[in-house]
Amino acid sequence: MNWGSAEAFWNMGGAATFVWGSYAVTLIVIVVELILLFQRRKNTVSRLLRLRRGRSARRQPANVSESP
Amino acid sequence: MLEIRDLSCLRGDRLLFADLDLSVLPGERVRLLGPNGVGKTTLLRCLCGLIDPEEGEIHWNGHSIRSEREDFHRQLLYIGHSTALNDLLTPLENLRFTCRAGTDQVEEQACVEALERIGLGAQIDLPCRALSQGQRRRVGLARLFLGGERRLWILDEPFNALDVAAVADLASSLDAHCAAGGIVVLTTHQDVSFSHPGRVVDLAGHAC
Amino acid sequence: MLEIRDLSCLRGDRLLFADLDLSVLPGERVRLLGPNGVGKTTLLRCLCGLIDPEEGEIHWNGHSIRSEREDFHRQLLYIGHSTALNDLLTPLENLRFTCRAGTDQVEEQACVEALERIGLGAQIDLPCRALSQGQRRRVGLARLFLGGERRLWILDEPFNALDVAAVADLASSLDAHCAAGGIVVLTTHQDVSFSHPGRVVDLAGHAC
Amino acid sequence: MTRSRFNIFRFAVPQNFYPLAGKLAPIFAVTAAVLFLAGLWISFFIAPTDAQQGEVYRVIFIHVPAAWMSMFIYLVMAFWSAVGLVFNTRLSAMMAHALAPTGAMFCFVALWTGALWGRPTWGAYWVWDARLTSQLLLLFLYFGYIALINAIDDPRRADKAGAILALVGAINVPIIYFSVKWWNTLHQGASVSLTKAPSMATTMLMGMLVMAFAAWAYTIAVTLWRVRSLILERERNAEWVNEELDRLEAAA
Amino acid sequence: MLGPFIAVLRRDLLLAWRGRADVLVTIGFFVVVACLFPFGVGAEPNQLREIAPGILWVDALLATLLSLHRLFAQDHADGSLEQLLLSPEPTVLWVSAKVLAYWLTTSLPLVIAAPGLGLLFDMEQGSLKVLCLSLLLGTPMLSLLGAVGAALTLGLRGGGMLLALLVLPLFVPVLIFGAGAVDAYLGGSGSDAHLLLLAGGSLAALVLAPWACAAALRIAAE
Amino acid sequence: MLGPFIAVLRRDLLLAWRGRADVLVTIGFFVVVACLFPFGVGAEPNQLREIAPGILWVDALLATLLSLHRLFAQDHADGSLEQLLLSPEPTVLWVSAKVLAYWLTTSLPLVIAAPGLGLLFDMEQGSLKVLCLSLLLGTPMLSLLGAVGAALTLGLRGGGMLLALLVLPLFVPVLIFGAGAVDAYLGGSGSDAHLLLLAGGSLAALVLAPWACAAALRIAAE
Ligand code: HEM
Ligand SMILES: Nc1ncnc2c1ncn2[C@@H]1O[C@H](COP(=O)(O)OP(=O)(O)OP(=O)(O)O)[C@@H](O)[C@H]1O
Ligand SMILES: Nc1ncnc2c1ncn2[C@@H]1O[C@H](COP(=O)(O)OP(=O)(O)OP(=O)(O)O)[C@@H](O)[C@H]1O
Ligand SMILES: [Mg+2]
Ligand SMILES: [Mg+2]
Repeated sequence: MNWGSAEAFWNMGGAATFVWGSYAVTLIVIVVELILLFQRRKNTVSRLLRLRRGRSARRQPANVSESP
Repeated sequence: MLEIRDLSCLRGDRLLFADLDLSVLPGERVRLLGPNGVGKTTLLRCLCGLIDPEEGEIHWNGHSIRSEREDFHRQLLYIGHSTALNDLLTPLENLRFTCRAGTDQVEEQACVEALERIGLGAQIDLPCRALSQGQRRRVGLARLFLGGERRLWILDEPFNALDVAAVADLASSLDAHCAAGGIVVLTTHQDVSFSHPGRVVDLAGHAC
Repeated sequence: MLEIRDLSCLRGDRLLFADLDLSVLPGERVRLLGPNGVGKTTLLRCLCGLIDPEEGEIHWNGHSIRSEREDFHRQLLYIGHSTALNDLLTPLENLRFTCRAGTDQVEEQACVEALERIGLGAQIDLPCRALSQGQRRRVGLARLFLGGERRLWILDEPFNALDVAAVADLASSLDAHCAAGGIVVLTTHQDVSFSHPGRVVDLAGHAC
Repeated sequence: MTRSRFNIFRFAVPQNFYPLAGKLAPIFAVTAAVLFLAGLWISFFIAPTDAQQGEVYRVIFIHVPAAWMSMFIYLVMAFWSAVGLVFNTRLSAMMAHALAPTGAMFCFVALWTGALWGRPTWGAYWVWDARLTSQLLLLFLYFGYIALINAIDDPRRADKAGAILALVGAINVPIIYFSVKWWNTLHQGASVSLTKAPSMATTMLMGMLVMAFAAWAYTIAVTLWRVRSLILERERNAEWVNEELDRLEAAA
Repeated sequence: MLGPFIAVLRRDLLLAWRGRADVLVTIGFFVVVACLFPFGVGAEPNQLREIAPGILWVDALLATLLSLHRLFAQDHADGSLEQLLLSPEPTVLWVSAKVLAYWLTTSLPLVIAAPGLGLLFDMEQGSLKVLCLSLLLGTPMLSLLGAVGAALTLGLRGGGMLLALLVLPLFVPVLIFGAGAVDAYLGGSGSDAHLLLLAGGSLAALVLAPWACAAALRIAAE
Repeated sequence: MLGPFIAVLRRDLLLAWRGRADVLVTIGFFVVVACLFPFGVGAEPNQLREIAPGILWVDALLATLLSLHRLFAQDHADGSLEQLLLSPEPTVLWVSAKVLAYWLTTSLPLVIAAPGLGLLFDMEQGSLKVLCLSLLLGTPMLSLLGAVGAALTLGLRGGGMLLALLVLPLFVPVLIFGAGAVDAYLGGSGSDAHLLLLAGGSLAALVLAPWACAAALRIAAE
C-alpha cells in the first residue's frame, strides 16, 4: 500500500489537481456518454412509437381527405 | 417501354406510396394525378434514377435502370421543378450547355431557332436573372425541341407559370412526341386540352 | 381605394409599360392579364412599393404610398412568387414569424387552425425543406386567413402548383375578401371560376 | 415487408444483428466495469510511486489506453466504411456511425489527461509536438465526421456521406501523422519530446493493459447499444421492427 | 412598435438553436484556423506566444467574415426579406434585431472559446484577459460593419469574396486596436485606452450602421 | 465521351469570365488578408520575413476555403446538378472538369499574385521562387480535397463553416510541406523532396478525389 493516510491519498504527492483532474474528467465524460446513449435509445423508441400511432391514425381517412 | 414493379418510396419518416405497378408502352402519355404532397415529384425523380426507391424495380426496355444507367439516361429527358438555369448566362448559353452536357450534338443555330420558336427571340442575349418566371420556364422547355431522339420525357408540372398560348403550344409538342412513338410521363394540376386523352394514374389510390 | 396614375416602369433598358391608369374601388377584384414577360410581376411589386416606378404615382386612400408608407403597409398583404419560407423552420414557425414581423397580433392557436384549414395539419412539425411544391405555397397562403383587417391583397400567381381542391378553396377565400369590402389584385394564367367575374386588366394593351 | 436480400454473413443483416447486439452488450459492459475497477485498484494501490515524476505519472493509466483507443477506433470506423461502400451493406455504415462518438470521447480524454500531465512535467499545458498535434488533428477529424452526420437529417444519406468522409480521412491519417512528425523535426524548436519512462515497471504495464482492455470492452458495449438505436431508426418500416415496437410498447 | 424586433430576434435565435451544430462549427472553425498557424509558422513557443494575440484577432475576423454572408442571404433568396421590408415598422428596427442575433450566435461563442486557444499558444493569464475583453468590445463593431457589407453585396455575384474585400479594410482599425490592447498591456502602458476606443467604435457603429444597412437592403430588394 | 467534360469546362470558364470581377476579388482577398498580419502581429521586418511563407500559405488556404462552397452550390440550387447527374457519361468526368475550372480561376491567380506579396514581406528571390513553385504544386491538392468536402456539405445548413471544419485537417499536410519547402531551401537542405511530395499528393488526389466527389454528389442530389 502506497498511502499512509487518506489525506496523503487525496493529496497525491502534491499533484492532486492533475491526477484527480484527469480521472474525474474521464469519469464525467464516460457518464455523460452513457446518459446520452440511453437518452437516445429512449428518444428513438418513443419517436418510432409516436410515428406508428400517427401512421395508423392517418391510414383510415387518408383517401377521403382532399383528393379532387 | 417503361416498367415499374412493386415500387415504394420513403421520404423521411413517411412511406409515400407502396406497391405501385405500372407499365407504359411507346406512344403513351401518362399523367400522374393526386393532391399536393402525395408524392408525384418523388415518383418522377425515382423514375429518373435520382432517388433510390425503398423497394421495387424500374426497368427500361427490359433492363434495370440501375444496371444500364448510361443507356437509360441517353434516352431520358427530365425537366423538373427547378429550371436548371444559371442566372449569369443568357438563355442561349444555358440551353447550349444543357444539351452538350447531356451529350446531345446540337448546332448553335438549332438552339437559336428553338428559343425563337418558344418565344424568347427578344431575350436571347439577356442574362437569365432578368427573365420573368414564365420566360425562365420557357428556356427550360426549349430543350424539348432539341432532344429529338430521346424517347422518354419526364416532366414535372411543365405548365406552371406559362401563359395560355405557351400552354397550348407545349401540349401540341407533347402530342407530337407521343405520335412519333415517344413516351411522356407528366404531372400537372391544370386542365390542358390534348388531342387525345392519354392515361391518367391517380397516385392517391396508392398512398399510404 | 387604390389609384394608379400615369405609371410607367423600366427594367434594364426596356420600358415595360407606360401611361397606365387604374383605380380600384373597395370590393373589387382585378386580374392582370398578359403574356409571359409583359410586366405583371413588375407592376405588382411597384404597387407594393418594392420597386420605384419610372414615372407616375400610386395612391392609397388618397395618399401617396411613398409618403404614407407605414399606413399603407399596415393595410397591404403581398404574396409573391417566392414563398418567403425558411427551410429549417416548420410551417407553424414560419407562419407565426411572418405574421408577427408584419405586426399582426395572432395567437399560436389561430396559426395552427389556419394551417389545418389549408390542409397542412399533418405537416405542421416538418421542416419546410421537406414540403412539396404545393405544400410550400399553401403555407404562404395560410397567411390570408390571418390578415383579416388588411384591405389590399396583392397576389402574384397564387394558384401556381396548387391542386384542384386548393384552387377552388382559395378562389372562394378571395371572393369572401372582396365581399367584405377588400381589394384583390392578382395575376394568374389559369382559368379559375370565381363567384363573380371581376375586372380584367390586359397589360398587353399598355406594353411598349 | 420483409427484405429478402442474399447475405453471406447471417449477422450482417440488421434484423439478426439487433438481438445479438442486445445479448452481447451487457456482457461486455459488466466486463468493462470489472476491469475498470481492477485497473483503478492497480493504478492507485499497487503501482509504486515513480522515481522521477512522483505521483503525477498515475495519469498514464488512462492517458495511454485512451490514446490507443482513439486511434484504433478511427481505423475500425474506416474499415466499416470501406466495407459498407464496397459491399453496400447497411449495417457497416451504422457501425462506423456508432463508433464515432466513443472515438471522439477517448480522443478528448487523451488530450485532456496529456495536457494535465504536461503542465507539471513540461511546464506548459500544450506544446506543438508531433504526437500531440496529430492527436489534436484526429480530434478534428472526429468532430468533422460527427458534425457532418448531424447536419444531414436523412439517415441513409448521413450514413453514406459519413462513410465517404471517414475513408477520405483515413487515407489522410497516415499522411497527416508522418507530415506532422517531419514538420516537428524540421523546426527543431524548444519543444520537449515525450519523456518515455526508461523501463516500465511490470505493475505499471499491467495496470495499463488492464485499463486498455477495460476501454475495449467499454467501446464494444457502448457501440452495440448505440447501433441498436440506429438499426431501429433505419429499419423502421420493416415488419420485425414493428414487432419489436409492439414488445417495447407492452413493456413500457 | 417592438413587434418586428422581437419576432426577428426570436426567429433568428430559434434558427440558431435549430442548427445548434452551426454554433459549434463556428467555434470549430475558429479553433482549427488558429491551429493552422503553428504549421505554417513553426512551433517555437516564444515566437508563437508573441504572435498569438494577432493570430487570434485575425482568426476572429475571418470567422466573422465567413459567416457574414449568411446574414441576409437566406432571407433574400426565399423572399422573407421582401416581406420584412413590407412591415409597417421602420426597417432599422428589425435590422438591429438581426445583427444582435448574429452577434449572439457567432461572435459571443468566439469570445468564450478564445481563452482555451490562448492556452494552446501558452499565453499568460493577464494578457489573455485583456485579449478576451478586447474581443468582447470589438466584435460588435465587426458584426455591425459587416452587416452593412452583407447588405450591400446581397444578391451580387461573387458575394462572399466581394463582401470580404469590402469590409476587410473597415475591420483593420478594429484589428489594430484589438491586438494593440494586448501589446500595450504587455508593454506596461495599460490597455485602457485601446479598450475604450473599441467600445466607443462599437457604440458609434451601433448608432449608425443599422441605418446604412436598412438603406442598402431596400436597394437590394428592388 | 469528352462532351460533358468540355461543356462543363467551357461553361465554368465562361462564368468566370462573365464575372471577371470575382477573380480579382479572390486576389483582393488574398492580398488584404496578407496585409492584415502586419497589423495584428507587429511590423518588425525580420519577424515578418521569417513568418512570411507560413502566412502566405495559410492565406492561400483560406482563400481556397472561402470560395470552395461556391463550387457546386449554384448548380445545386438551380437544378443544373440534377441535369448533370442525368448525363449519360460518367460523373467523374464532368466533376474533374469543374475542379479544373475552379483551380484555373481561383488557385492559379493566387499563384500569380504570390510573388508580389512576397516582396511586401521582403522575401528574397530564391525563397520566393520556391514558395510559388510549392503553391503551384500544392494547390491542385487543395482544390481536389476541397471539392470532396464541398460535395459532402452540399445543401446542408451551416455549409461554409462545416466545410471548413471537414477539410482543414486534411489540408494540414499540404500546408506543412508547402511552408516547409521554403524553410528547407533556406536551411540549405534543398526543397526538392518537399516539392516532389506535394506533386505526388496532387497526383494521388487527382486520381482518387473525383470518385469520392462523384459519389458524394449522387448522395447530395437525393
Ligand atoms: C496534450 C498532451 C498529450 C497528448 C495529446 C498525448 C498523446 C499521446 C498519444 C497519441 C500516445 C500514444 C502514442 C503511441 O502509442 O504511439 C501517447 C502515449 C504516451 N504518452 Fe502522451 N500525450 C500527451 C502528453 C503526455 C505527457 C505530458 C506525458 C508524460 C510526460 C505523456 C506520456 C506518454 C507516455 C509514457 C505514453 C506511452 C508511450 C508508448 O506507449 O509508446 N504524454 N500520448
Ligand atoms: N422528412 C420527411 N418527413 C416526412 N414527410 C416528408 C419528408 N420529406 C418529404 N416528406 C413528404 O413527402 C411528400 C413529398 O411530396 P412530393 O414533393 O413528391 O409531392 P407532389 O405530389 O409532387 O406534390 P405537389 O403537387 O405539391 O408538387 C410531401 O408530402 C412531404 O410532406
Ligand atoms: N435588364 C433588363 N433588360 C431588358 N429587359 C429586362 C431586364 N430585366 C427585366 N427585363 C424584362 O422585363 C420583363 C419582366 O417581366 P415580369 O417579371 O414583370 O413579367 P410577368 O408579366 O410577371 O411575366 P410572367 O407571366 O412570366 O410571370 C421581362 O420581359 C424581362 O425580359
Ligand atoms: Mg411536385
Ligand atoms: Mg410574373
